[in-house]
Amino acid sequence: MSRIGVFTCHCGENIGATVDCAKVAEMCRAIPGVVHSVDYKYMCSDPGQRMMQEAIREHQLDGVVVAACSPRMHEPTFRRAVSGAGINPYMCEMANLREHCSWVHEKGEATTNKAADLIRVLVEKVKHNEPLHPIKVPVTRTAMVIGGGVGGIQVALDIANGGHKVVLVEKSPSIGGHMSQLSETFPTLDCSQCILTPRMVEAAQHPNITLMTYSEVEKVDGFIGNFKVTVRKKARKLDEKLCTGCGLCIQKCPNKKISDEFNEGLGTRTAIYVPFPQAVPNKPVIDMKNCTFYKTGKCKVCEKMCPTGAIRFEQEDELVTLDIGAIVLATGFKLMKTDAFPEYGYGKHKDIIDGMQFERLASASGPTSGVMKRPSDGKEPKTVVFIACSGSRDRAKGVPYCSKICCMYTAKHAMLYKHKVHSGKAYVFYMDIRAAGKDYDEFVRRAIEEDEVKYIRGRVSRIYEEDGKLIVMGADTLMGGEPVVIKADMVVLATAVQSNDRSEELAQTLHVSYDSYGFFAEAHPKLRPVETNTAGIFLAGACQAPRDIPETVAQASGAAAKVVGLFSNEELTREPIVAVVNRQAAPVYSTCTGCFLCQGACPYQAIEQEEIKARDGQILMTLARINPGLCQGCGTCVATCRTKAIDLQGFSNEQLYAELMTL
Amino acid sequence: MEAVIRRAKELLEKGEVKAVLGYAQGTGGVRRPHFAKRPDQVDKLVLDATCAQNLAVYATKHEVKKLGKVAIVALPGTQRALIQLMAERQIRDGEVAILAVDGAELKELDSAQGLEEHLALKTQALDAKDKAKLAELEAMSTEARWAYWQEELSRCMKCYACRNSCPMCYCEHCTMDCNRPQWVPVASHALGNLEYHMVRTMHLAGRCLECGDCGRACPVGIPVHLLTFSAEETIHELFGQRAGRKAKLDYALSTFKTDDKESFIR
Amino acid sequence: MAEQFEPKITAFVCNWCTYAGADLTGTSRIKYQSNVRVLRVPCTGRIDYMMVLKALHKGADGIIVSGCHPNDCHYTSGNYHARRRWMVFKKMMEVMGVDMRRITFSWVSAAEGARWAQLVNEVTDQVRALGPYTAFRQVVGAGVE
Amino acid sequence: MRIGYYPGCSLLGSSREFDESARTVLEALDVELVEVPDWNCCGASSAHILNHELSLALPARILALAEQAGLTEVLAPCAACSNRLLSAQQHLEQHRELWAGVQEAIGLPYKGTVKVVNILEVLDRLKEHIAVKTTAPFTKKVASYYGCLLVRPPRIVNFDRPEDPQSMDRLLQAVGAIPVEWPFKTECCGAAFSVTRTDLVARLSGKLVQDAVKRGADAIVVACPMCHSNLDLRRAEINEHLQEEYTIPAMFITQVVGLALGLDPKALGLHRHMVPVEFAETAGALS
Repeated sequence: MSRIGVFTCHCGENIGATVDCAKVAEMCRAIPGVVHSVDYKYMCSDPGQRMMQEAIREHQLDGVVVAACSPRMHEPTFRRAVSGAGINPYMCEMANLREHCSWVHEKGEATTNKAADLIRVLVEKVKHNEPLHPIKVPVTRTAMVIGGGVGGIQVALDIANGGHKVVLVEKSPSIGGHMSQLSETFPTLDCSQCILTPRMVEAAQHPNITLMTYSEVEKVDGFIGNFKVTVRKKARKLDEKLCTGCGLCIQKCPNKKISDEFNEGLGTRTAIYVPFPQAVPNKPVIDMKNCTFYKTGKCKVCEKMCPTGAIRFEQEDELVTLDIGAIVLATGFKLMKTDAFPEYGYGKHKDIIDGMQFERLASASGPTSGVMKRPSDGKEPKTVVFIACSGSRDRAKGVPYCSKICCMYTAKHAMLYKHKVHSGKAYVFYMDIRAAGKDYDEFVRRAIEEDEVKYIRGRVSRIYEEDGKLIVMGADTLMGGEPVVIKADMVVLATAVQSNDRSEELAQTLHVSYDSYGFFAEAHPKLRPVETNTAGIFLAGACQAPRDIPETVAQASGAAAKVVGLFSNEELTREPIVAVVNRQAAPVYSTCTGCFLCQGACPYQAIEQEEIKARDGQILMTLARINPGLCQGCGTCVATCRTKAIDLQGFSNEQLYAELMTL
Repeated sequence: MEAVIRRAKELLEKGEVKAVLGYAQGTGGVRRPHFAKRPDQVDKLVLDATCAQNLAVYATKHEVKKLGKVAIVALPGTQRALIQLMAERQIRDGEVAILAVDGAELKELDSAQGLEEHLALKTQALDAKDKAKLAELEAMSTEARWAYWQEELSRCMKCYACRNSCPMCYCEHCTMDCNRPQWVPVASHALGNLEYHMVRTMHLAGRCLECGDCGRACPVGIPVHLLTFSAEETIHELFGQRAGRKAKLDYALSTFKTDDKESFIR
Repeated sequence: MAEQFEPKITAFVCNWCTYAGADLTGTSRIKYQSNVRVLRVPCTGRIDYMMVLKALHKGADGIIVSGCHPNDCHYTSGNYHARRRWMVFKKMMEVMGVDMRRITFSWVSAAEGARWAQLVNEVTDQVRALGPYTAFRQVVGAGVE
Repeated sequence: MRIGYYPGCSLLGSSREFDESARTVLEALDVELVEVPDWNCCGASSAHILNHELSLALPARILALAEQAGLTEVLAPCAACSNRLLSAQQHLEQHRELWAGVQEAIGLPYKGTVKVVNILEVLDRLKEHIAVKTTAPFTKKVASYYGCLLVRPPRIVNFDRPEDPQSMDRLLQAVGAIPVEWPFKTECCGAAFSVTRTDLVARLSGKLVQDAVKRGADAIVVACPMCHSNLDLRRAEINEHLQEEYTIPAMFITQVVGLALGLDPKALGLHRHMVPVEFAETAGALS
């Protein structure tokens, strides 16, 4: 028989003025199983809690109902208090006499009766409570960062400096990401590579960071603190240990006309190459698709040239499985291509380029060494038109969202152009100027006022080629929609920021949710912006939504702080409010039928298969098992299970049934 | 028919299956299930329009599983039951040989994928009489419907024939037998009967194969199949899903669409 | 004695939205009728239809089932699963002839304190007008004998 | 192939040569055209501005008649007609509640089962057939001009790329022509202002003619009677506006295909043009 204590709180006047607390305490004494029932002015006060603890000891209570305010307010307080008196904290329940009774009803008998009813229900619940213990999950204190751009590098450095191991996985041959391609950065116009390269080197040399470049995540199993991640190390066709990065192979490679990804197709590279001179690691890869040896079976010039004999034509991809405690996604973005715009000629005009291509044209390390030359004929463009919102905020043909970075980089581009071609004319077509950020609007004003960039508020309806010029037909909506025709030498489209290629596939591999544009979804848009819905997986940068560098870096540090916080203990402690599939003695084993209809109902992929084996190893049955590391305790599976094989601790079938039967 | 017998004999003779489950002549013109374990027992098999029982109900039984691989003469309802049982992991691919009979056509299948492709070509429609009865119920007032079912269910004695005849009621530990807590009263009184049939309906919603065996099994003639039919039709109407069609689990109640209609929610 | 009939209303609410919303009703001191008894569960996804049946069994004249609005579920999709289940459950109950005017499904967020009060009042008034659910009580009575 | 045929008013009047050439070419390609019996005006240009119900009822009657005649597809060569038929059909598809009213207005049952196709779609289907039957490749440089109604609004017509369509270019290539790269494929010709504001037409169509010539085209090829009117009938105004004698002919796609198939220029209505269609091969026949 249970020995339950009921403690009714007056909450000063808050409950006491409306509910006859003394009478409630009296009524509760009549409930079977209640051996002690008192009322008190302030239950949550120190004397109140002490009184409760004394009563627990004195009356040898095994369950407690505190009738006071909302459990959302003081449940942790009272659970701590009862635990101080030696009973399991989960043997304490709260009846909400304040928010759900005294504050919302008039004083009177009905209200007092309702208060007693509310307590009665919870007394019955407590009778069926079970002592629960926090779930401990061991944590592997190694993080994996996916994506080696500025966001990924920042996350990796922050975690590594926090004293934990980090594996930084990057799909391309070098870390650095988009930022390494940029010429200069807004709003300071400092050189992008100058500020990034030291970080890249720091990441490479950090004793806690392992770089895995030219690698991709293939498979993720497990759960928070205990992921098993399989990474595919693509074959560089090179023994990295032997390679000194001397670059002889690159100089001598006969195949020099390959479109260069790093220069956005504006330059060429060789078949064995490093993406850019400051690449980290500075070790080349062989591009099998374009290598003469793989096409014809002959060549091997690089092998002959290599002074250390590092070339390995027969090298295969390698699969590496790692134990990882937390994962940070920092996979970045891509730009919409210029061929997505029918009105701008579906990408057929060479001199219509996108923002990233302009960065390469403007960059001192770019294909033109930073000299303004248009792609078609290498001539200096005298008139350049910049079109913001190309594809962004365009419900009909593009994406509905704002790409966020274009207003700023378009101002920067126009400015850089004016700095390089003093006599040139720069026009910007825009919808709105969104320059919210420290020193951002000032920067745009500088472009307009000091560098005399002509801003035209309106859209461009068509661009066509005539006599070597690009005829840009637009409208100036601040001049009453007056048509504007500009004969330009080059047009730069600030194309929409999109989620990276294969991001949906990656999201599915990691079981994180993503929006309809393939951006990864945060757990809560405001309060949990760097977490995903899958515990132990975090987000940084533009893989979540369009972001600029400062925001990416800030979010990266935020994600790193989350990881370091997670790694601060060897074990992870979780509320034991989780679902459990029953297990029974053989030959029944469980009332679970193994139908797995519950699996689809779980928002967290927490339902796993467990094979019940006989002594000889023969599989007797496959049953559902809930991974307590992943389960968040919603109970959707419980309501789905026909045989009631699943139950939710803390809100079990017996508890709820008992509550219902009291009504 | 002859093809089925020939093949059944062959399967047994070659030892490819341990038994063939089909129909045989029962008493009073009724067809009963028949396990032919030896080639000479095959001759007893009958296959005609009066064969109705869903034989898939036996496929999940321990006694049958213990035999090893069996062949099942599968009419359309049985085929749907078998694929659903496979989707719900109660039967493995290759565990039964399916002699799929559709009218005069015989096709031999042994995998869920095969069944899915086979069933994709078939249409499925409720019996006209059942359809009419459902429409009639729909047209009634709430009170009249309540009265109708109360009257019908008053004859129920919870013999569980409807449950036991249903291939999808394979759970060894049925909710009805669950007593911690005892959600549904054990006794066959008005409340016990009502709740039993409500629970049965909910458990089969999205899983009912519309074979109608439950209704046929009822010894007191309660049209219990109408309840699960109606639930199944509702699911098809609302979500476009149907039980007994897909090799991979496609359970309407453990999936959702963000734009599921919710006009009924205040 | 023409005493006014006071209906018994049972509410099943999720912890994160409707329960919190009802807390806000209290914090805002918005008054509503005291007929309702609230049962707290973590999520609408946890609400087994058996619980609704048991509430009827115990003589509820009206039932409220409420949780987070679509997209707001603390557990991301428990409410979507619940919504589907309700659709099928509602139809089953209708086919059985249960008076579905007595069961109200609703979304009340943690910010909708006033809405909770309004919902409870509306349901209470509506059920009071319908009178006691004698049809179901008779069935229960028949069970007891 | 058997297909319904809805000529519409233009093909009986200002653009008889479109009708003639379409019938001739399709006959040569073994297509049986079944004219929609008792057809009426599609409502183009004005109905949809003046009266919404009328703009639905007129096309609905044509489609209903086609349904009655057992047709599943109707070819409407005029771009305005096909556009109106498609618009009304789609609007009715989205607004089932309007059906009763429309059916009452036209006195016929409407089922919405007929598919409306334009001339390019039909010819495109026959492309291989055309290539095989081509005896006199039309080896000219051509500017393919689609105008507005064939490709816009994309959500209704759902045909080709709205800004830079390709279907006519492909067809022209199939009969030996060389499409020039030009930006004005869907630029406005002045359309229905053909009658009321010839000054506007001169300016708008003038730009097209001028640019086509500049890019080396020998002919402008169209698939819409209004485009043709503006580019051909209004050439005098255009030339006056531009102060230049432009002699580049405007031809219907069906005429070009017809010539390539070696059909009689007269049967293709080539003699009806204001701007004479004069190339070496046809000069004799037309003079």
